Amino acid sequence: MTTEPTSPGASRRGVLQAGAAAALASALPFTAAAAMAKTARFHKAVYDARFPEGVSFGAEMERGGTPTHAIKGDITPFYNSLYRQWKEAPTLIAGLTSANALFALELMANAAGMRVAFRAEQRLDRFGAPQWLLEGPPGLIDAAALSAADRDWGLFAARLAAACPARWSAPASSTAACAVASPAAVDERVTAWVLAPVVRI
Amino acid sequence: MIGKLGLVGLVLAGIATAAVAATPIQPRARLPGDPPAGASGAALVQHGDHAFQYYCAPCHGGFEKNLPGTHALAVKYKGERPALLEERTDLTPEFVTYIVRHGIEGMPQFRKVELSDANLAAIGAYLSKSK
Amino acid sequence: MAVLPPGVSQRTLDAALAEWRSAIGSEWVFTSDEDIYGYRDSYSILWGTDEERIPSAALAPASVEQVQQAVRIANKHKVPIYPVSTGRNLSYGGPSPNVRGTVVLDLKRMNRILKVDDTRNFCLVEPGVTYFDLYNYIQERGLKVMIDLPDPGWGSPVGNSLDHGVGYTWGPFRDHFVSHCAMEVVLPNGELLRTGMGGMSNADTWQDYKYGTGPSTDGLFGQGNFGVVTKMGFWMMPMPEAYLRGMVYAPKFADVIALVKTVNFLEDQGIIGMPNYGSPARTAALPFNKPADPDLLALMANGYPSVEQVDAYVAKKGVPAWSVQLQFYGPRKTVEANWEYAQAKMREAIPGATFDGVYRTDLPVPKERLDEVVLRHMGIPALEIFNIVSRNESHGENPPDGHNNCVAIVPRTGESLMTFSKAVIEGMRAVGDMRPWSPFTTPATWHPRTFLCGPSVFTQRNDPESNARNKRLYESLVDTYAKYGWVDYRCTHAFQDRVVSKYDFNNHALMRFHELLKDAVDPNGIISPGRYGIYPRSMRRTRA
Amino acid sequence: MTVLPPGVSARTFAAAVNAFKGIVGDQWVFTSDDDVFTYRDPYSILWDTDEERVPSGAVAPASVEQVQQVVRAANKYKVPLYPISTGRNLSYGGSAPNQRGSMVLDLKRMNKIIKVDDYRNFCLVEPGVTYFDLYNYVQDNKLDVWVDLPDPGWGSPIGNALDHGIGYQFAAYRDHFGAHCGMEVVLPNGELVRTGMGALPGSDTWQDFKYGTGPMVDGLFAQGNFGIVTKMGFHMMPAPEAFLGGMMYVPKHADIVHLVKVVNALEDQGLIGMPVWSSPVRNASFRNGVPDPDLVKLMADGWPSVERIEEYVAKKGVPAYGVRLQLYGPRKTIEGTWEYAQRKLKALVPGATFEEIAREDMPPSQELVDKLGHHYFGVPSLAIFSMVSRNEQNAANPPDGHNNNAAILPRTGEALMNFGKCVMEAYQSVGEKQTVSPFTTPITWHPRVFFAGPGVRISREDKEHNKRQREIYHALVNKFAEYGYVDYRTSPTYQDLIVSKYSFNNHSLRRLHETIKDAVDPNGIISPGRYGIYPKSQRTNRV
Repeated sequence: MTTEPTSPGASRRGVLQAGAAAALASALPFTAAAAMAKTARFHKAVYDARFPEGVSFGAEMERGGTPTHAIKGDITPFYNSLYRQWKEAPTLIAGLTSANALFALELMANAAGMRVAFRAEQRLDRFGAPQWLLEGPPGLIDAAALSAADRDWGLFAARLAAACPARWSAPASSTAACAVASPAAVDERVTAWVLAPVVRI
Repeated sequence: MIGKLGLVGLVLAGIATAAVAATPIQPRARLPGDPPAGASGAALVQHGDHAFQYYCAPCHGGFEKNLPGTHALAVKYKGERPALLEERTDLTPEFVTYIVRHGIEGMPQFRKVELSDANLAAIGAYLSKSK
Repeated sequence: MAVLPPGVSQRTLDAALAEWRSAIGSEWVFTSDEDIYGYRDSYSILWGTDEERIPSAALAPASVEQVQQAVRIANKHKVPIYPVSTGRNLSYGGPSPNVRGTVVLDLKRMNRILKVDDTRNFCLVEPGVTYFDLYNYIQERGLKVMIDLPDPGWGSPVGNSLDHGVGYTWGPFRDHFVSHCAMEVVLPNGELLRTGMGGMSNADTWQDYKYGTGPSTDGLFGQGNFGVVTKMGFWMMPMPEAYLRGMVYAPKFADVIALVKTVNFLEDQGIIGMPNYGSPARTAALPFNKPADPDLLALMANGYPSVEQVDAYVAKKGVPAWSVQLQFYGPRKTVEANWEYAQAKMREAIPGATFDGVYRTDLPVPKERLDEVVLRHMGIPALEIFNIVSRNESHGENPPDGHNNCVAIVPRTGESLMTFSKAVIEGMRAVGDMRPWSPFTTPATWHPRTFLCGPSVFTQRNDPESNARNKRLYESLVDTYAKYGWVDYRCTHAFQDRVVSKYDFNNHALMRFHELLKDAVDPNGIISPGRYGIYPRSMRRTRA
Repeated sequence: MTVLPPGVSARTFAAAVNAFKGIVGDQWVFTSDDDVFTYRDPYSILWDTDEERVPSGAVAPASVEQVQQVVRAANKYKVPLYPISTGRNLSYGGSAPNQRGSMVLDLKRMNKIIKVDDYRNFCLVEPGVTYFDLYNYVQDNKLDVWVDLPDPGWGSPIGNALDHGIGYQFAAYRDHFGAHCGMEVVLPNGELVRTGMGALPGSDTWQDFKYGTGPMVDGLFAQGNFGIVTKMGFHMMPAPEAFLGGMMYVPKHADIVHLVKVVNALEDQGLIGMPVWSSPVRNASFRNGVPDPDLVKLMADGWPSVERIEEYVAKKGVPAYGVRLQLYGPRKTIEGTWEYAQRKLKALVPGATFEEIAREDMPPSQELVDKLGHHYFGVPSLAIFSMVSRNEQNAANPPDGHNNNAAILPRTGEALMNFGKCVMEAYQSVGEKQTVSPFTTPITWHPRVFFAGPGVRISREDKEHNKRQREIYHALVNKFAEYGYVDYRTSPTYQDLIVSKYSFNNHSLRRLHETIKDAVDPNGIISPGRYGIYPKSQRTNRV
């Protein structure tokens, strides 16, 4: 199959090693995303206002001129706001929500011709420390992994999202992990993501 | 604007809601077994009474108004004979058997599996006993 | 990972694919790894194993005629196909087929809402229509009907009903197969069938009368593999004037007998919508995301506790043993009177019953009050349930990707609730699962005349060992249930053979009858082989 | 009159009879003329003709095992069996088979009430149990449930449900097949099947959950010929606290559209039992069946316009339509609902009028059931026969029976306003000069549709009369079909014709039934011809 490692254990180790590397590199600035933010044309962005990361993610999106939609857990109102649009055509959207909210939205988006182009999901590492698990196009993930983990993750995730290509053409080929400074609600697996229209090649 | 029917309805409503002494529903008779083998005389008549109440009274009884068998016979005989079979003095077991097994007008015939020969004989005995 | 249908060569599959491409367009025939990935069951407990039910390809026809052609091609090449409506049947297989290699027939593109009538209160829809679609259609037109829908609402009324799926409002509507009225079906030979009044082309009663004249075959197509349903009608509830809900609490463990009897009485007279059972004592015993109450561990330490022991525990916790939320739909005065009557009945039946949590609103729920209600109880589609899907355990490092429900059909009595936990504990301990469990079982009442009880097991895509362990647990639960006369009403592919094997009256006479019908109606076995244990002759193995 | 099954020699038949006697005992196999007579359909429109569906005999097993053995013997000798429960399905064939010469399999002796549960509100019965028996059982055991029953109540819950029969209370109960839960069936090969949870040994939910896990085959056994049902469960309603009967009248013909809409909304919310429709203006238009001269005039020049009908209604000075709402439930609830119903109708029809005609705590009094009808209260009765047996109206010439002809109509006022036209055209097509009124009132046994249509009367003596009535019946069925209407149930005489109307995609539904028939009953021994389904060897002369 494609994106899913056939040997989960081995791949997981790889991911953890990347995470360690990322933590070491946390002092490096991440400027590329900020530069590219203006080029992104999100139709809308959604954030979960229960998470501090969500609030700063939303604020950053608004600064970039993207209309935002705040939710509290339930993704339904956001989906409802896209229902008509998705009957016509897929859209480029971004969000910072729980993983479960994304799971639900992703399946709806798949049916409407979109795929997850970028995903940063909060999890615990095997020592119980929170980390971000990144997945996306190589350029973006490499840049992110080399950048700081020890900062405002909502803001950082918004910039990463903005740097994500606006069209999806292939499954995520790069993964990495970064340590998280201040875990929010790990139970809900806070996740930043981009859903992009599919371009068939 | 309320029709004639409506006015009748109103009057009846008055009665119903005034809760005049309400009569409980008449209980239905219970399924009888066959009469004991060799039953005759009073015992057979008594069993026939039970069998009649179960098999026949729902149409030919007098426990409610307008039961169809009783009503049909009232219309048919116009008072020449009693409408209630249980008040008749001219019935023979043979006649009862014939009607039950052949049916008449809206009344269907009855099968041995549902009304046994033995119960039918008992009903015949009950209806033909001297009143 | 090349997967083939059983007994089908790559060459035959390719020949069939070529014909399908010309029949429905090559862009609607999916074979790439990336596309097939979308047809994998994200909740599969077999994820990544050789047993995972991965399709070899998927087809997405746009019309009934294309479905007929696709079916005829499948017959010609003897390549099995597995129809899905929206493929959202998560925990029950999702978009994946029963048998690995089966080609998925994805009906998502057939998504027309053909009619919603609020004089006769029904709808007629195609399989690709979602509850969201139906809801939006009704809102746009201001129609005065309420949908009964499952949670989440992204699924298809057709697909949900055909898996004996359920909703949350009033009894006659929340059993979605019962509330259906007639269907259009492409038979395994490609013939088009309309059931009930649909058999009469000019009848305007297709969605009003189920039976037509003669026998009714609809039942074969729910949880069956006798055809591809392409249209289906459903009865709907006229929008009631008002809604009222209230909570009832019963203090003692054994009060559940009288509680259930009273709720049954209200339900079967059509007085209430779906009752929601709860147990404050269980919440105290197994608090969310916290360790189990030590008193509970002590209570359960020496075998299943007696009623007296449980009541002593409940008394110590100082909370009611049971609760039930009653919901009323109807005219304003009617719902008030019904709630008053329900309380009177409860007081009569349960000394010490208490009541609170009364909430009233007119219907449809005004926009500004939507936060105050549970959307699914109001027929409003939501994805909200994904908020809580995996929050009922502390997941730590490796949170689950999904779950498989193991929900058994249990008699609608208090007695069965008082003993159900015993079976679960037996099932768990049999496979060495020592997690704490409470004696307080609260049922789902989706199907109005029966209780559905049982835990879910979690699935984890990157942890085959956890999946294998949970699979053993699930199987152990199914086996234990069967000893008590209980069995799952619905389950994912991985467990269907085992579950249906429990229906073994007269040497599996019912299954043998299904097989007789299967051989007659689908001699090549091309529709959904293996669905709910029904295989074509060529694949019929020794029965479990 | 000795009749043999088609294609069966006297010798084979005699061998089969012997085999049956060996299974059930000599006294429970009936082949004498006298005994066979009792199995004839007393309401047969084919009475005493060569086409009458006279059986060759009857066999009455006492147990499931005997049924299985009889079926196996029937397979051996290829003697077709026609199972009946109590054989009281009058107007729909009674105890006679679909096909002349079939042997009746009389299940009347299997009459156990296996369970009535008023905690979970269901019953489980055998085919020979009658509604009287079930009612008595409930009374004797002081159970807190009502029986939903048809009128008359002498029939079998099983037989009634298997013919898509009906009752009179809440929708969820009065569709008797809809209210069934679980069955036991002897298949045509003699195998015993239990459906739903009955297939799970040790299960106590056979009468609670219909489906089991996997497909549901129950639908095949109603109005079908795929097996012999030997046990069946039914959901029952807990006894309600009180009853309220309320009449609602609308003044004009076209008001029926609104009245139907309001009643549908009440019905589909489960607020009422079966609504009872009436038309005061129609009642005022006939005296002893003879139409009023004004009505004859109205109908003289073809179907009248709505305006002309309204003029006629206004002249008669009575409401065009009425409906009786029957509310069951807690005292205050039914009051609230009655008030709501009036409010809803007033909003659409300002001239509507209302009367409460009864309000009583349950169980009902004798006075109440006498006034409104036993069947609305789950009390079995045969009183309905006073309408079809000899009475004041037919005193001179009482009928020997009747054949109902009830078509399925959409549940709209528009359908009712047009239905008379359909009947009138049917009568005209066979030169029948009856005056039809434009005021059709439906029966709503099956809760989501209307049934309407005139029946025909039967005579045992007058074959010409029967022939003529049959022509009329056929004309009605054919005309119904042009309008998209068809009978929900009918006597074997008309089943082929009626089933032929379900012709979508070259009768694909019937072809599916036939595919199943051939698989399940290859020898065609169960009820050949029932609702148009014949074994392969007999599919020659389809309508």
